[in-house]
Amino acid sequence: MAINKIMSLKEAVSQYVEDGDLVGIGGLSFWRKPISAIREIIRQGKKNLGIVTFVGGLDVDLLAGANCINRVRASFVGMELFGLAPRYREAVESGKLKVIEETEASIALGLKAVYLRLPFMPLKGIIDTDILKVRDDIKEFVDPLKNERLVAVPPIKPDVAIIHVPYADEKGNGNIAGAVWIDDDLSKVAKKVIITCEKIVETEDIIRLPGKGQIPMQKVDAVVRVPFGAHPTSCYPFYTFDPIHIKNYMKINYDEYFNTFIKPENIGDYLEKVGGIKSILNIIT
Amino acid sequence: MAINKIMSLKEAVSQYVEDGDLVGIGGLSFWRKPISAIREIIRQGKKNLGIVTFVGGLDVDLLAGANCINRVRASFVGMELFGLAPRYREAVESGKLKVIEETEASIALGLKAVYLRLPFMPLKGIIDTDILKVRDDIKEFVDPLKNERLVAVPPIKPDVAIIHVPYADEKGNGNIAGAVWIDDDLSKVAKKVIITCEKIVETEDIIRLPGKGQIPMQKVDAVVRVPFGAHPTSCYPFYTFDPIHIKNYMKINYDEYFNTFIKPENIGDYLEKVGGIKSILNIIT
Amino acid sequence: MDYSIDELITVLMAREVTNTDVMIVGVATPCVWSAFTLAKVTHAPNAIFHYIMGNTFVYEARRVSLLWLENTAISRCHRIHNSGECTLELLPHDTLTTIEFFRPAQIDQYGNTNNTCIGSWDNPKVRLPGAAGIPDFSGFYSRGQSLYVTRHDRRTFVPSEKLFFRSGVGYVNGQMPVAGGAGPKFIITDLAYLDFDEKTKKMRIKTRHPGVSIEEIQEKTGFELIVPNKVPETKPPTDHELKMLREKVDPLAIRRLEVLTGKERDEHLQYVIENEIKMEKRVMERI
Amino acid sequence: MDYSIDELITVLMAREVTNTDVMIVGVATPCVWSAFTLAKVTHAPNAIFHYIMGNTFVYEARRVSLLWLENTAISRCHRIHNSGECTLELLPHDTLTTIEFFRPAQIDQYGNTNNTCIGSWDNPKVRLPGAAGIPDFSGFYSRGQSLYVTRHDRRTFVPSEKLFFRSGVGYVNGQMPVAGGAGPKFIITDLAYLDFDEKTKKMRIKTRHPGVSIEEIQEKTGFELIVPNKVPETKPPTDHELKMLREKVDPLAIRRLEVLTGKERDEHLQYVIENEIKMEKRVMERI
Repeated sequence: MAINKIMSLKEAVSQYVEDGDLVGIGGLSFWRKPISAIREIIRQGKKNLGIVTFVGGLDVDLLAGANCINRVRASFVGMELFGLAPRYREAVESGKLKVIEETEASIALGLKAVYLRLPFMPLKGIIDTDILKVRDDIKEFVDPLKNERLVAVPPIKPDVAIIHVPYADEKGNGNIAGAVWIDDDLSKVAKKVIITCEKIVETEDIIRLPGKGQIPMQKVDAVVRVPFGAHPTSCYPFYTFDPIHIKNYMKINYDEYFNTFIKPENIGDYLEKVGGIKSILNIIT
Repeated sequence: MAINKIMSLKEAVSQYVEDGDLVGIGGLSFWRKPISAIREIIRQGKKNLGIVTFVGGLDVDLLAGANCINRVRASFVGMELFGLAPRYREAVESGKLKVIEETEASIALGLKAVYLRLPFMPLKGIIDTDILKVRDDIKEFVDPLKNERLVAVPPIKPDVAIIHVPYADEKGNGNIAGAVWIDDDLSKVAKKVIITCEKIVETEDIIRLPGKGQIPMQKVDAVVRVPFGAHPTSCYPFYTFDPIHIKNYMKINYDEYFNTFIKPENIGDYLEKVGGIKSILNIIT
Repeated sequence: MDYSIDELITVLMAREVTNTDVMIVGVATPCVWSAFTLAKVTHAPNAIFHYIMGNTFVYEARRVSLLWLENTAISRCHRIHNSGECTLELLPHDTLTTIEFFRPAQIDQYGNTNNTCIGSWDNPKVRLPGAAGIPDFSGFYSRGQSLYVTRHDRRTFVPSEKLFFRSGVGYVNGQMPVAGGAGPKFIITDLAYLDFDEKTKKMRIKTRHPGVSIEEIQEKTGFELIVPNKVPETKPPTDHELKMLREKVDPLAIRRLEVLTGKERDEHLQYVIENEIKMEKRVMERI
Repeated sequence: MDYSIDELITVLMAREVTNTDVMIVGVATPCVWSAFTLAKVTHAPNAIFHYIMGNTFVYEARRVSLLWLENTAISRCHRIHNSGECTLELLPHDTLTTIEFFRPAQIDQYGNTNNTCIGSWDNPKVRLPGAAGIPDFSGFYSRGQSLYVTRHDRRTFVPSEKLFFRSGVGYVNGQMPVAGGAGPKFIITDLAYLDFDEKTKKMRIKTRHPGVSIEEIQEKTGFELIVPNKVPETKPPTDHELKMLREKVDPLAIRRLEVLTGKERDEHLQYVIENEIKMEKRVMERI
């Protein structure tokens, strides 16, 4: 009778991510990205996925390297001070990966449009940019009340959202201790939602956590516990991103990276490859 | 050097509320309404004010009775299970008070439009209602992307917002322990903001309170401490509305109410009139 | 067991709730709150409360209250939002919230409603509270609008031309709502359970309450109702439903404030207030 | 005292901050974070940090960090929002946040910028990270856009026709931004402080950094700059500014990652990482 959405990562990804889906990914560049779920998507060989994420980083780069994606909606994709995203660059520059140019507001408004079933949301910011030249689904128009110049951006509705959170309960309430970014909106508008989490707690605990359940249970289909599941990205308040691993990622050959770090299904095996407890000591807060 | 926005209610209202202003009022019907500030507005004899509030109740009724207002934007004005708002009804039915018909979404979107400097926000909900017949500033239009029927609602920009909160610091950060309703949006878009509060705390404490400072300091002009400043409406978590006072309010002659309960400037004198400590014992949680 | 009309209405509303619902508890509608709480403690234990008083999601059920509902709505919530999120995101969304009951002051045969004024809008005889969020959400619900009326009469059930102001949209001219929802689904009243004909979108009697005749329902309705060949009797409240409602969910019968009038109502309000300000009753019982 | 170029740029940015500012700290821009923190601990003690890493408002200043900035941004914040609120409400608003520094990959004489691609958009030589929020906010700021460039050269300062993609709007065709803001105000580079001519809206040299000639600035700019009759020398960092920056604000010189390249940069990154993963340094010092 009680609601229990806990399952394995393998189950969650095979059941809720389909080839061709538009996948909403939480987090920001290399902060609280659901990397263990991304590795599982790569292992399962998903194809032709689209990505929507506020700011892409290691998530998009890994998927680009594995040829799992053919389109990306993000306001920014990069590895911050570590450099440009190497596999993303390569995929875009070679024409394999289509960029749907977005800005922070066009993504945020695109998600907001879904709630009120609006065919568009109005925006001033991107008027006069070249984004309008490469997005034929965005149109400039004259507003009906004051005749001002405006741009209409379309709704964005992910098929599935994948969010990593520090805490979740078995019903699917997810608590984010730090920055939420657009993860609540992604979860609320996506058709299906997978959350991976560091810790499973009781609903009683969610009530007491600051921010409570920003990810609402009624939208969540799968809860998967993966400790250090965001590694090598961060998961506040437990650990920051792994700078040594990321530095290495920037240089290593992708096949070698795949064989060493993506192939291992078990999170413990993966963490051993990463450097084991000593690497973890480097990043815990 | 330190920021200190604390002042008296008299100062705050005389300095920041001008005749003719559109005044945003926080709270809901008779929950966390800034009634002590409303009494001060009445005592100072402000005229031709407009009100914007999500759901009006005792606030709007008191101001209607005192002839301080000539227009109201609210999705609903009433005294809940205690009945229709008597002075509001009288003022509207006699033609003294203009109702600008709103719904929850038209108010919420009207406030949201201000941030992105949009001349309108699109909405589907109110299509085919008679609201469009009595709002010539709302127009139906055809959306530029999908040719769907939509309605354009205009921005709402209050001149001043008045919000009662349980906790504030002297810098102007306001914490709301219970429901926020649209009080954060009102504060964020209004040109000036007055907060009245139960308790002044340090910024250190705001950091620790659930919800932290929903009302952001940089928008706040005046912080006024008025214990039981929302009476006879509620202020969670300290007290609920005063049902005996409200029942009495529904029957009493307005002049008598004015002389007994609005005239006293001092909050202690007012609370004595209300029934003193025994009335307070009735409502504290 | 015998039952009163507020009990019947409340039980019928409760039966509409499913185990996966998110139930929108508005303000000053104790019948609805009672119904949702009853559903939660009987057949829908996994349903979630969405309190407008609080803008919160709450999983556990508590006793219905007039004075202390903020405590119920806030102190144990597992999510808190603001009205912007509530109104522009959660309520019109099809999964985040799912069932809400609206009570119209007037309703026509197509389920269009008025909560704005009696008499003309610019010179009203009675100014009513206003549309609230009804037009914002009612057209969106994919399972349809749920309506209730505590006094079924010709002042409330009016032909379209006597609807003073269309503040809530039903099947305008027999059409589906523009917002994409399923339109008005049913109306629970003190006389009957009414629904809408699939083709004409006009109001129809589905079941009549025990002891009420089809003639009485029609007579108290200001337009012609569709009457199917078979109009069964409404299944009355069970003993278990009544017992839970009376003993656990709403022992002070606060819901009755939605059906009583005049002096009787005033006295009951006084009774509720007096009982609820008693010191020892301020912690809302978990049920 | 002697100073390096990262120190000069950081100090000049810090001087733009006023005591009532809300300073937007982006991600991976340690020069900006250092500048804001320096302002806060020198002339602008009441300024508020708005961290994008956290979507928070923070009142107190902490040491700049590469690895532990989430702690700084979140653990002591007095307000937390989400990116929807941040992007659609706080950032474009004129009072809620007030100063942000953008770093373009390309910029033309009208302050239009490109962070999207080098080469044609559909067949890029280099795919850059993208527009981020620059077009969403830059046109709104009533005090104007603040820009900085750590390497002033002809690859970055290009004539309009060589701007590969206009991802950020300056004075398009010499016009004010449609969104109502004041447009690009100044650009701080390693060579000069540049602003824009009030009439033509074209870029102008305001001050040249100590030891830099007008000729050098013009030579390293891919379009003709307006050169006023008098171009004073930039006021160099004071000893107090340098001391605070080096000892309190950014002792590991993380800001330098924005100016270094190649092997030097790689080594400095390694130095920062090694220092920051040391156990005893993980609590960010309050300054």
